[in-house]
Amino acid sequence: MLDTLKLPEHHYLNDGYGLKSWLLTKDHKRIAMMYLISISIMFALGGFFAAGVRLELMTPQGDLFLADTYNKFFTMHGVVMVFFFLIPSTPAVLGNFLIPPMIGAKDLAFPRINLLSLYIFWLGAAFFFYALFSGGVDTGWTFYTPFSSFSSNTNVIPVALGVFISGFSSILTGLNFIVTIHRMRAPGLTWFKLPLFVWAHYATSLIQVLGTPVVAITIIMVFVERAFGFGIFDPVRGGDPVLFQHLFWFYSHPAVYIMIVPALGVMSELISTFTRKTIFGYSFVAFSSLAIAVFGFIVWAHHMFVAGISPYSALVFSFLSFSVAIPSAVKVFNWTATLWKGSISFEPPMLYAYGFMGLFLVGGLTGLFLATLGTDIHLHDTYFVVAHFHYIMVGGAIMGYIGGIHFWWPKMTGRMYSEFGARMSAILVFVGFNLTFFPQFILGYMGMPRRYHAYPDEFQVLNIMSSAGAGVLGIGYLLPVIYLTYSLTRGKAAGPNPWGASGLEWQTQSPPVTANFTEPPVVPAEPYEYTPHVAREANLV
Amino acid sequence: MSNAVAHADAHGHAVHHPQLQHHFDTMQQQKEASTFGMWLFLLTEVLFFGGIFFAYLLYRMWYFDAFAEASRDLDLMLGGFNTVVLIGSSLTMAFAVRSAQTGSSSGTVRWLILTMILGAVFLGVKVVEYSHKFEVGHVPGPNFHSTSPWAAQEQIFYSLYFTMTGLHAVHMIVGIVILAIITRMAAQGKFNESYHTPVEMTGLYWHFVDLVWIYLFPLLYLVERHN
Amino acid sequence: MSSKGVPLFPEAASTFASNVDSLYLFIVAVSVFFGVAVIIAMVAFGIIFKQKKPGEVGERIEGNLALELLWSIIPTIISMVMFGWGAQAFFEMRVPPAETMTVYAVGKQWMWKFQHPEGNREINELHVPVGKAVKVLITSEDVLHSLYFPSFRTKMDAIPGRYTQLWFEATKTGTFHIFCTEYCGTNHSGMIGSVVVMEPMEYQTWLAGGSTGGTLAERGEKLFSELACSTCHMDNGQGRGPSLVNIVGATAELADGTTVVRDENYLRESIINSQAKILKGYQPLMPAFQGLINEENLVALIEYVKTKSPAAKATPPPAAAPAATTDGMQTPAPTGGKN
Amino acid sequence: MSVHIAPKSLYISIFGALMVLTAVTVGAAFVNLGNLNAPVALAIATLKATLVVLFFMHVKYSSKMIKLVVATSLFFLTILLTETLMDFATRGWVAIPKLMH
Repeated sequence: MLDTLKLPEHHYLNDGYGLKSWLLTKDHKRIAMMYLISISIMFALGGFFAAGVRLELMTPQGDLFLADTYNKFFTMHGVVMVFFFLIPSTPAVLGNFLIPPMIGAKDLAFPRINLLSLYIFWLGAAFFFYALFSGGVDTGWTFYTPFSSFSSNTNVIPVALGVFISGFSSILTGLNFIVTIHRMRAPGLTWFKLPLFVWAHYATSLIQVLGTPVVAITIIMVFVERAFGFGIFDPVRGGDPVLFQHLFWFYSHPAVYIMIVPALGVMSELISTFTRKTIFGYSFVAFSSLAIAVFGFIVWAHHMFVAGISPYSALVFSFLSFSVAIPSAVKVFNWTATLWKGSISFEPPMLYAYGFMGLFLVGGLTGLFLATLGTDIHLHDTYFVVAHFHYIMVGGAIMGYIGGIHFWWPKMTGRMYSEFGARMSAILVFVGFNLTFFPQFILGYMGMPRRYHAYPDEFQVLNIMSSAGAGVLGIGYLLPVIYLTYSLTRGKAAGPNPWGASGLEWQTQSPPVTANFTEPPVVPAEPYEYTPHVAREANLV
Repeated sequence: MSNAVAHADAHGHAVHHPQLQHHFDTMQQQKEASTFGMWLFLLTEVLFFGGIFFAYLLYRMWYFDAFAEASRDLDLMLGGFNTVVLIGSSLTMAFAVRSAQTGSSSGTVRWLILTMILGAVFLGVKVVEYSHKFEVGHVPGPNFHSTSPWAAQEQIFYSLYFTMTGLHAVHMIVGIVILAIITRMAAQGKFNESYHTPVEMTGLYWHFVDLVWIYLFPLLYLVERHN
Repeated sequence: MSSKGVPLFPEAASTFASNVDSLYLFIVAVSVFFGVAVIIAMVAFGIIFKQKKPGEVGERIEGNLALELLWSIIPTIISMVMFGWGAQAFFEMRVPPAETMTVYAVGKQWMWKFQHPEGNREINELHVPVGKAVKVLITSEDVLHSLYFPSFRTKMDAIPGRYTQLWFEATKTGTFHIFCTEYCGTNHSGMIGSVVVMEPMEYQTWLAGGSTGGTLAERGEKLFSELACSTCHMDNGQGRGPSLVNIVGATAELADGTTVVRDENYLRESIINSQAKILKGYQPLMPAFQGLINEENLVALIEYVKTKSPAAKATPPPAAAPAATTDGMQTPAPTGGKN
Repeated sequence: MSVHIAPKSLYISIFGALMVLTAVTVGAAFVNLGNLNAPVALAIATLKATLVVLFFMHVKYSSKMIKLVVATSLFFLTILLTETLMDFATRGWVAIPKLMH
């Protein structure tokens, strides 16, 4: 039956050819596709650095790279993955592509600013590449002073500027989303009919808009110290390096939620679609995104419990940190409850969703150890922390992002990919991920500090497990590149709604026309309405 | 007021208003989106300056004597003059927006040019102040020179002074460039009663820059002048 | 080496290790319970409610307020238990007992330098007696470092320009790791060492064998005259600077009318940056020693000044009351010397 | 959102008020207010800022949405300032004389 489907005659991909039609486009979908390519390159680059780190750590002596090289590897792994991959990932690609059709709009509120954000992102990346090819940087992605200001002799300035510039890209994306969600919704599409994906992106955008400027000014202050010899955090002149950490984490803790909250939004869509059932506790899931965004701003100093802050403020920050745990737990419980009495099928995106839930669960629960003061003192800056945030940022954010790519790929390209390949990839990623990062929890409690080039022999066994897992994980990430690229030309036509999903974006053809809809979408009475009719159409047509 | 609304609506519902972008339904929606977006941008600016303001307030509490000493070395006359100039430019900007609202292109252009001139005067005075600091060695770093017992902490003050006023000046320069573009558009008659959003948006930005200075002036120039 | 312990845990060699381990296991238990429960539910629902025939849809269940409240409130309560227990363990680690021996640690790219009051100096190795509370005052000569004793379950950042502090009481003899856990540049991972916990008798022998240049305070006393501190800071109070007798731990009034507790960080600042806090009734005459004295000599001076305040040693640790305590640093009560 | 055209006289009087407040803040700096110095300067600056925001920037006549944006920025700025200050105020590392009184 599917063979009879053909790609539509006119769609956004064939609406003009040539470089100019892409580089000067105002179409959010084309911009999203350009983001997709850009951040995929950055992901591969970050993965390359990670591979270097894992190779080095297979032996305890630190005999593969020089210490300086290793330090650059983990620094650039962090910088690329955090600022040039994870932060733009789901919002700039999936959010950009999907928010307008999901709310029945023709485009984002500011299409030119959307394109500008992409160019700014490229400019920031160009600074990074300049730094990379002229020797790299070794400060760690956190740029802690006074090391970054006065001690490191690597290219801190271009990297800092790259991060600063790409931050504006993030701000503009967030700003665009907020205005779009407020002002561009189709008539009748009230807030509580919005897909949870949109809610999650709304919360994310708030963080981008509110948090990013603070890291921008912080980077500026490091910049003037390093470039002009000013002294703002310089202890020699009475400055306080801990102040830098406060300002840095005011953004960088919420930044974790910039990465994970959109993935949470993706999950709600996947779980609803593949259970053919509305999300259990819609409003709780919606508000938990906002709660995470707001609470995310009041907990940052749990990154600083051993940094010499007042123990009394440590107490307050520890207490507040648990406040983020609650909305996260609420989400997981609601998703699990959604499965109850569903009509569950395990298409590839749902496999990713299951994997996500397992990994996010571990990531979230291990956060408790770090919010708790008594255990954090021991675990701080050990591999336990490394494992924890990789469970959230890789197991959570990237799993969600790739799951979302698999879910909306038919919408974005009009074609289906190899389901077998996708299943293999989902399983490899899940297994490889756990093999890589679970041993690191144990390493961390054993006391292995992070950012170590060489380490005592007793940590070797667990490190080898971790490196082996990283190999599996790498293959898991490589597979989609192959079958997704293959599907671009050879994949079967997907039809408008291959999964039987409920969102407005599935009411239009795949891939959509430039204006998204050929006729105005029908806004349902309730969010996530599944009727046997829609489902049948999806599976049989 | 109601008159203006009716007017805007009349144009807004016209199918092909020349300034209506394809993805908006009405001029009203387009304008609301722009205003909202601009305010969100200003919100990011508040937090941007907020970070460095905190650094300033903290060090001022810690090293009050050094800050008071260094602050007395700033030229109150020039700072005060600049404050008057900048608030004045906000007034002319407000008049420019008002002219645009009433559909007076020539008035808009006139007020915008005046705003730019005042902005340039401000920057000129800033150049004078900066160059003086270079002469007397009040630029933090290896060449910093001060005989005060608090020389080290004075460097923090001057670091913040240069960073804050420097960022403010960058905002001014950007503002003047935008003003120039808007002035050109106004001169070409692109704005009228129903469409003058760019002028309003520029106005919001310019007032914000003024607003930052309203804090910078007392914090930097007026730490303690009574002895 | 401590590697011979249970593979999942580092050796537990301090008084708070068992509390931290119990807390850790408590959170592990809670996590396993919730994690396994959710995973079982996910898998079970996935099997039970697997789609039977194409086109089937799930039952529309919008939610359940009671359930939502239940699974919001229960995690809140459990997390508050974690918070409370964690806070208790934390304050135990941050507030040293009244009687401690003090060791000074200076981090430097890329080594740890330790100094004992008796004058012994070590690099990347620290000898301490078992069963005795040891307070480590930490600073750095260059960038941030962090002093980490995994077997004692405690760590604290070394911050240039100020002192931070940790304490521990070793419970078994042996050699355990010292790590630097704050990234500090090229040889960050080479900035490791070992803490050697000895029987008190052995420790005394070790102390006697290694001391060369007199005690720390004696070195400080020498510096005190070499740097001409003694010309102004006369014990009888007749000098141009204030007398330094019985000042440590006491409150003093400054020229601007505010008061300050004169602890190690105060002494440090008053030497390095002498103009920062001028005592009431004195002129800002003292030169700043920023860049003229290194961290090791600085602690010697401070140790010497502290010997002039014998009463301060017996000051009690701050109660849990939030006084102006420094990183849990022992800030003696303003009255000083009680109990 | 309605277009509100304020009379020129309003703008001029706001400008006048801003000038007066500038003079007041300069004057206040020459008076020894002790520890009230900074709060007074900040209070006057905030008053001036409020005038600019309400009238020059038309927030008084703007939609609730815009007012909400302004409030949001202030709310998160407050979080940034107070929570960071919480650490420094309770550290007692360097006493904070201007805060203690």
